[in-house]
Amino acid sequence: MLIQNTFQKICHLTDLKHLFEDGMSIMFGGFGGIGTPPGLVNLILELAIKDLTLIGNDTGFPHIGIGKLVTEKRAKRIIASHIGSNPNAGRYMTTGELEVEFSPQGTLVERMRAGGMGLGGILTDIGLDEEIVKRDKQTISLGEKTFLVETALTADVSIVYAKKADPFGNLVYDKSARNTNPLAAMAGAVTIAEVKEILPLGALSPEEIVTPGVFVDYIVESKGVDWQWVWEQK
Amino acid sequence: MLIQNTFQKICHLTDLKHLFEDGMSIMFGGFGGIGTPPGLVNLILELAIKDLTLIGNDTGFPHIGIGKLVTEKRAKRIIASHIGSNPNAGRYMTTGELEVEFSPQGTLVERMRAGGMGLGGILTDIGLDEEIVKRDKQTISLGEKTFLVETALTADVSIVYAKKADPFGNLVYDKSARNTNPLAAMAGAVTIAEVKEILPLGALSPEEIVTPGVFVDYIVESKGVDWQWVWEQK
Amino acid sequence: MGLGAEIRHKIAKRAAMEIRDGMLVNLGIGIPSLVPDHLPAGHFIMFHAENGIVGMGKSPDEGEEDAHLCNAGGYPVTIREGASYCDSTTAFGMIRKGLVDVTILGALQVSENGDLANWIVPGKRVPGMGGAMDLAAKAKKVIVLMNHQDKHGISKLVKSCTLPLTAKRCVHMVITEMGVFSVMPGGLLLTDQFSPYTIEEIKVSTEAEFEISESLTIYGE
Amino acid sequence: MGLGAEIRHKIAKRAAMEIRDGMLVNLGIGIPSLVPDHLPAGHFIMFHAENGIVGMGKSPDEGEEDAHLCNAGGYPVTIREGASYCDSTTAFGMIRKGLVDVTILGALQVSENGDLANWIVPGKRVPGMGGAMDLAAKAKKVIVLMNHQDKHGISKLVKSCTLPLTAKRCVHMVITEMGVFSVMPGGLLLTDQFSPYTIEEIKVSTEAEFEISESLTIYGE
Repeated sequence: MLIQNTFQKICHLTDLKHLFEDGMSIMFGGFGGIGTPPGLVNLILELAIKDLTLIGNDTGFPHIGIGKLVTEKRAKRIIASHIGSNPNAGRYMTTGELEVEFSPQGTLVERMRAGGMGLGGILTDIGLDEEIVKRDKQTISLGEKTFLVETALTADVSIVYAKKADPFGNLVYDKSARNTNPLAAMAGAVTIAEVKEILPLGALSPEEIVTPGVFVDYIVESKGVDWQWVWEQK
Repeated sequence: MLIQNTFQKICHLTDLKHLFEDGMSIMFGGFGGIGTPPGLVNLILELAIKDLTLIGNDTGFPHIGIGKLVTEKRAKRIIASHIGSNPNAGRYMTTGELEVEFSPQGTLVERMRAGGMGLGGILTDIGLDEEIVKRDKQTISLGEKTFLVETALTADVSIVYAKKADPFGNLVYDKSARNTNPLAAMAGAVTIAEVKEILPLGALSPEEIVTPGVFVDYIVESKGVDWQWVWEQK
Repeated sequence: MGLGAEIRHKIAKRAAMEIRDGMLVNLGIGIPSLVPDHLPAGHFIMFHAENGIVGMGKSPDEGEEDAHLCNAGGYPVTIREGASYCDSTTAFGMIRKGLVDVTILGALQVSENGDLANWIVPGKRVPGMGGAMDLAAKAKKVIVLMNHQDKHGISKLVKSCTLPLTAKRCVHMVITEMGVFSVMPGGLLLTDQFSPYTIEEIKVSTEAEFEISESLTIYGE
Repeated sequence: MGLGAEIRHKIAKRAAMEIRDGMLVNLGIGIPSLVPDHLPAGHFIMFHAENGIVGMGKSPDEGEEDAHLCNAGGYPVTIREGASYCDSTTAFGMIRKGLVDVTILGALQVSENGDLANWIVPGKRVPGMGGAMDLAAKAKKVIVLMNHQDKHGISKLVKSCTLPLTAKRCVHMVITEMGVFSVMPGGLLLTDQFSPYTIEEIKVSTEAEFEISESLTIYGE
């Protein structure tokens, strides 16, 4: 099927190298590795960049998803809700090699969305009594209630995985691999989508599109995962 | 087609009367009347309730959408971004019969969403310099930037319009009639969906559902609009 | 707006020159809605509507209107290939994040430093700001199309706005029946002059100070 | 958790009695994941996953797993009729708005007044709270399934939690291998006693104070 590259967004992994550098922030879609773009994670590994700030739901597993970058010590800082499935993250945190900012999961995803929506942040009462969440955050009173001020998260580059894209970058996800991808897709200054299939303009129903192409800058076709899932490992 | 009322959500308009009373707040979906549920607006008109607080994008046209309730002086207060298409709203505001709180449109819809998401509010810099927006709102500084604290909006009842529903209340909208409906659907303490078509459980693709049925309490079948659109009026 | 069809289209045509393929563009009502008539056939410009559409196409033929496919003004539209629907939060997320490349809208007043007043005449007309504040504050380029003067002959290009502002220092370009003004760091710059108006006539009709571009373009009738 | 399969299922079965048709239910990992085995066939309970599923069904048959259809623990699931996918903000919106009727989860400690500690052992294990704080604080009913004591024989039902809290005063019911405790305004109430444990044994094994229900249900082996 001939795909017209009308918006000049469709490219190869090798065309993307200039977007990455030491010390940058990268937001990633995915949940326990599911829905994290495998080809883009491998590209970052190959580029040998370091001191990254990684922002996303969790640190995957040691050799699954964003966990690969964590295991290889590419991150100096992580903002996530959970690192339990990747023991390397906990180990590097203990040795001081990795700084971890924990955000309750519902708060984290709203912070990612707020970044994508051009908001300054959101107000929530989750974690108001818990020191590890509250830390030095501002609080605000509205009537009888008190809320934590949770700031928006953005990143230099967002990497996401989707099932289908068209040349404008409209994205459709795959079942629960949607998870945090639509949020990461909006919150990057630059957003790269790795997709299973690229279809011609007009092939996606305008009703089924989850992420409008407006938010997507680059589209690459995926070769699929090169890891075994935990439940496949016998 | 036989539809099982598995979740006891499918009902007739007459079953809903007990949900409405004087002085309550009602959030409505729709944009210029498009996507506002016509049967539910008529039900409220027939119930002769008054002193309502109406929350939604705009006041429709005098005889279109929520405009019917405004024209009939059922509202004592409106929170909206625009009342220009319904001269009655402006007239009653001038005479003091109607209190109007203006919110910039992007802020208004985020406030509606925040209510549906259980958040306290959002931070935005839109309207920070404009007195009619800023009023007595709190501001907050994050680093170099200042933001307005915009509070979440909720309502006693939300009324929305959708194209398709299943018995769980999963909703799919129709083109640009989606507009503010998914937000209103989430923000009501009770949410009523008026829908063009009710389909059996399993008939909607789990990928295409925009509003999960979790947010919907009652489903009624629509008889369609009983007004002429402005562009149809010759 | 009191301008003839020909002049309205002249203004719209000039505005169309500011748009390129791949851009996300939001058009207000009035003259801005004429801009698509002046774009090249086969363009790939994506038009955005605040109610939740990216990729609006031309107006539908009579009898082909769909009440559930309308622009933010409530009038029927169509969509083009690559279009999508979203709820209004996402439509405004695009705006607030600065992804709208160009917004073209009307105005009551524009000041020398680009302040915009386009939504309220206190005591007279208080329709509400709708999406105007979001668009004016956040679009990458804000182009105002308006009559040079109001119906009383008073300049709408002013030293300082007397009406409540929509947003401060947001306007990049103003196009009237007399010409095109760019808002520069130092003030207004006349870049295009529309015949039959002379520089002298434009000066007399304009309260705001403006410089004249060294590469001024002069359009014939 | 150090409990045999039979006891784990006994606890899960008792928890299943708290769920009714039409409820939205979120299950944690461990014993909670056994709860669906004890629900009536043909039920209409909708299971929720934080990653973005409403309406999870049974585990897939071996070989039928789909890596893109997994629960929040990363393990393959299926969906039932009426299911839908959403992004994680919507999944957590359901939680924060209080639409999750029942959440069933594990714990490290529960206090007399319903404080929950289930996510961190300072200096030892700091996995992050994931969605536990949201769920514990906002679900309409929080049911904890846990061993009565830790591996050192120390009661996990405590007067006051010594570990960092997940959320304050959030737990409604605790089910252990010894019985069922409801968190009442005045403190804990033992409502169900599981044989072979005697009231005396339960008292000795429990740091927290508790009352005994006048309508105590006693389950045989």
